[in-house]
Amino acid sequence: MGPLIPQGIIPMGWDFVIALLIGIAFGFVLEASGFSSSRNITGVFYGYNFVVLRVFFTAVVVAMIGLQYFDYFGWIDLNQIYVLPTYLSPMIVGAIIMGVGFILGGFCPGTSYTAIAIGKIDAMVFTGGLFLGIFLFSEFFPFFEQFYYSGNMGNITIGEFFGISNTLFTLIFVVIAVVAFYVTWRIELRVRKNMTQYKF
Amino acid sequence: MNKNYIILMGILILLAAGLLVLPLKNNSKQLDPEKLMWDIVQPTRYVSTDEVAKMIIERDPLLVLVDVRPTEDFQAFSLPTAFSFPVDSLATDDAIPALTFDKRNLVLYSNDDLKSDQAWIIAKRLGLKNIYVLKGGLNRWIQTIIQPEAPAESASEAEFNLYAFRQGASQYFTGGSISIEQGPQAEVNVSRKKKAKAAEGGC
Amino acid sequence: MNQEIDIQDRPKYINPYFGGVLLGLVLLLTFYITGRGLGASGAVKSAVVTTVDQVAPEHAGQNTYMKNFISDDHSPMYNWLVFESFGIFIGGLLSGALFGRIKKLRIEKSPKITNKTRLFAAGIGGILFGIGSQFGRGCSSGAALSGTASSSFGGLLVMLLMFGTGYVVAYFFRKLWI
Amino acid sequence: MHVHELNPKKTMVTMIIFVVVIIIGLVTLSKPRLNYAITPEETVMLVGSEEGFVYPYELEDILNKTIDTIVLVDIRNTFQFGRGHIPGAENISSVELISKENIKRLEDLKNAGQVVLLYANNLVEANGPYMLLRQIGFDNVKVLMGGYSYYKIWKDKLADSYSDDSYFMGTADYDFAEVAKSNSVATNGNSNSETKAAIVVDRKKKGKAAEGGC
Repeated sequence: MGPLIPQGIIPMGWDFVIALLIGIAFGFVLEASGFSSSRNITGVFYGYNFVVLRVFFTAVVVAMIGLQYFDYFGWIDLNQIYVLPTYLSPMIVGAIIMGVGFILGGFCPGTSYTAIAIGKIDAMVFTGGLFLGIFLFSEFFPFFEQFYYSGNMGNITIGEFFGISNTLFTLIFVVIAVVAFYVTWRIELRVRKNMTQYKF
Repeated sequence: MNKNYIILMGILILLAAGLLVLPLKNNSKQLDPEKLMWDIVQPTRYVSTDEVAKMIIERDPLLVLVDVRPTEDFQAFSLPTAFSFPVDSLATDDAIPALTFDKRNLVLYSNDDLKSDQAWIIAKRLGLKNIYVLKGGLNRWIQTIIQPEAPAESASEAEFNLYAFRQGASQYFTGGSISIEQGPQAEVNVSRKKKAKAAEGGC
Repeated sequence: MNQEIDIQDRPKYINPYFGGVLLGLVLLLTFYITGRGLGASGAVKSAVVTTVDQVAPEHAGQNTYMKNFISDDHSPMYNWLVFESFGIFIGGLLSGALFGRIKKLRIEKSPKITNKTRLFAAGIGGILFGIGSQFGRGCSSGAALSGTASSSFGGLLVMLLMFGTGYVVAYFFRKLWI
Repeated sequence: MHVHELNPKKTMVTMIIFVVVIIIGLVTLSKPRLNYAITPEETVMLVGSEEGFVYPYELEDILNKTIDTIVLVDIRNTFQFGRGHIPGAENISSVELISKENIKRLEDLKNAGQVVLLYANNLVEANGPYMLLRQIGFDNVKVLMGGYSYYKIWKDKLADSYSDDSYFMGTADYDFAEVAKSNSVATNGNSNSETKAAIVVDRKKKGKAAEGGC
């Protein structure tokens, strides 16, 4: 029966109301998990706070498992789910640029909105930077238009890429996540011993 | 470490492993055989030649005529606006997208009921909706629309009205509107819907 | 630092795994209702396109990238992601109010750097993120989180490379944070 | 230092709710009672081959009990069946054809090596149920061409129907292109015979009685 809106079960007019409600839930969870603090977020790179990894991996794992069960039960049609298309080389470049931006800015777009909500000036500057960055990208788009569309692999799934079933990949991913949870917990304990407290 | 964490992680791994042991699911969107049988025994899939003639004359935008006869037959003669889709094409992967029209009514026809009925059953099984069969096919089309038989004098007024309509339709399909009659293939300008488009996302 | 006061003062965040499960369920619900995942940078893109379209409509129409997002019948701001991002902001407000984290405007940084440095880094980071998110077809929520959850290979790729790069360059920017 | 709540109690509760939802899903998962045994592609081939069609003249042998591996099944409703049917036929109306008991019966017949010959008033009426049974794996099912209405006319001279072909379906009765071109309004009603003469019917060759597919 799902997804509800593409199937026409919920009329299109509700689209934006639902977007707002989902956004509120998303923002609430982000803020409540501590993503409104850039020092909290970047802790994942220095080993003193792995909250990003924990929240992120748990969320991916829960959603991944849920989607596949729901598909199995016939509650949701995976064929109608938007699978992000893969453009190999632009995505590699983009991810690397984002990685550097992540370390410098200490936010990602979603978390910066919640940080603005609780009054962080750095988050406002970050969002301003985002605006400028996308503007620059559009302005200079003709120079790398060809690159932008290169390496198109279509809506390929992880399972298709590695030649395994998506369910098997889910299991592998869960195991990796659990191992990561354990390892980062040990690391965090060790790093925090040698660290001074920091203000938020 | 809190033992609840161990339980949590255990649950996650179990859930993921559970996905693997689930029996293979019939992943297709094919119609359940029981429902298909239910549809088969209903006569509701048939539309009469008169209805179709009326729809063609009124240029009903919801009508999509599908000729399931072999291509040669289609080229020799076809109903106005029809497009050719031989029964064999149902075996290809393109069948579903090619026959998916948003909220429009597909009417299959062949020489009589048999081939169109068979195509209907397969299309229905493939999960297509809003498909119908032209009752009596082209044979009845000729009998009723192109060469209508005058009712007996004792016939009811309704029958005479029908006959009058058929005579008009006959005129329309043979003499009155050669432009339509002669260029059906050229007019196959059916706006086809692409495969159910996945919702677009983006960040 | 007085340990006692520190415990009183410090913000209480929810258990990260709890946050993760909730976020996963929100994401699942989003997929269930809308058929697509969450996103955030798309709203800024809409804002950029709208601004350029307002200031210099001809220029926006000529730009090969921006014209993809301009349509005649409605403003680019009339977009799912814009509403969703506004929701993220409200959600942040709600949570901040609930846990008492909404305070006067402030800058969060390592004590080793000045406010200026922090803001400069945040701005550069934002610019880089903006550019990167366009190449990557989404940011951390759109590509990495939703993409990976829907088993998209691109999503996994962006997630791994983004965090991987973070680790590689983290050493050079350590002063910003610790 | 930012501190998160360490007690995973709430996490456990949410997780258990999630698991319960999945268990509910598993429990309520409805399994279809019947499954397709052949693919749509194979069905298209089946439709093209017409190997499951039985000619009326082959009934002669069946009714004479020369061939005893065939069970005749009348899939019309009981009322029509009561008004007349082919001798020896049993009545399973098409609506009940795939009920639990009848599927069981069909399976027993299949295991016993019996061929089930369906018929209704005409071929088209029986063709749907025939195709469905074929698709769910009953490859011992066949269908009678012409149906009961044809049988009723020819029942005393079934063997003679070998030379008749009015029960054939799927063929064109007219040369459509010709008929469509002729301005038939003036000649309507009586011109049938004329145009009919011009038909070139490409018709399937009948098999010989001996290899009639039984």
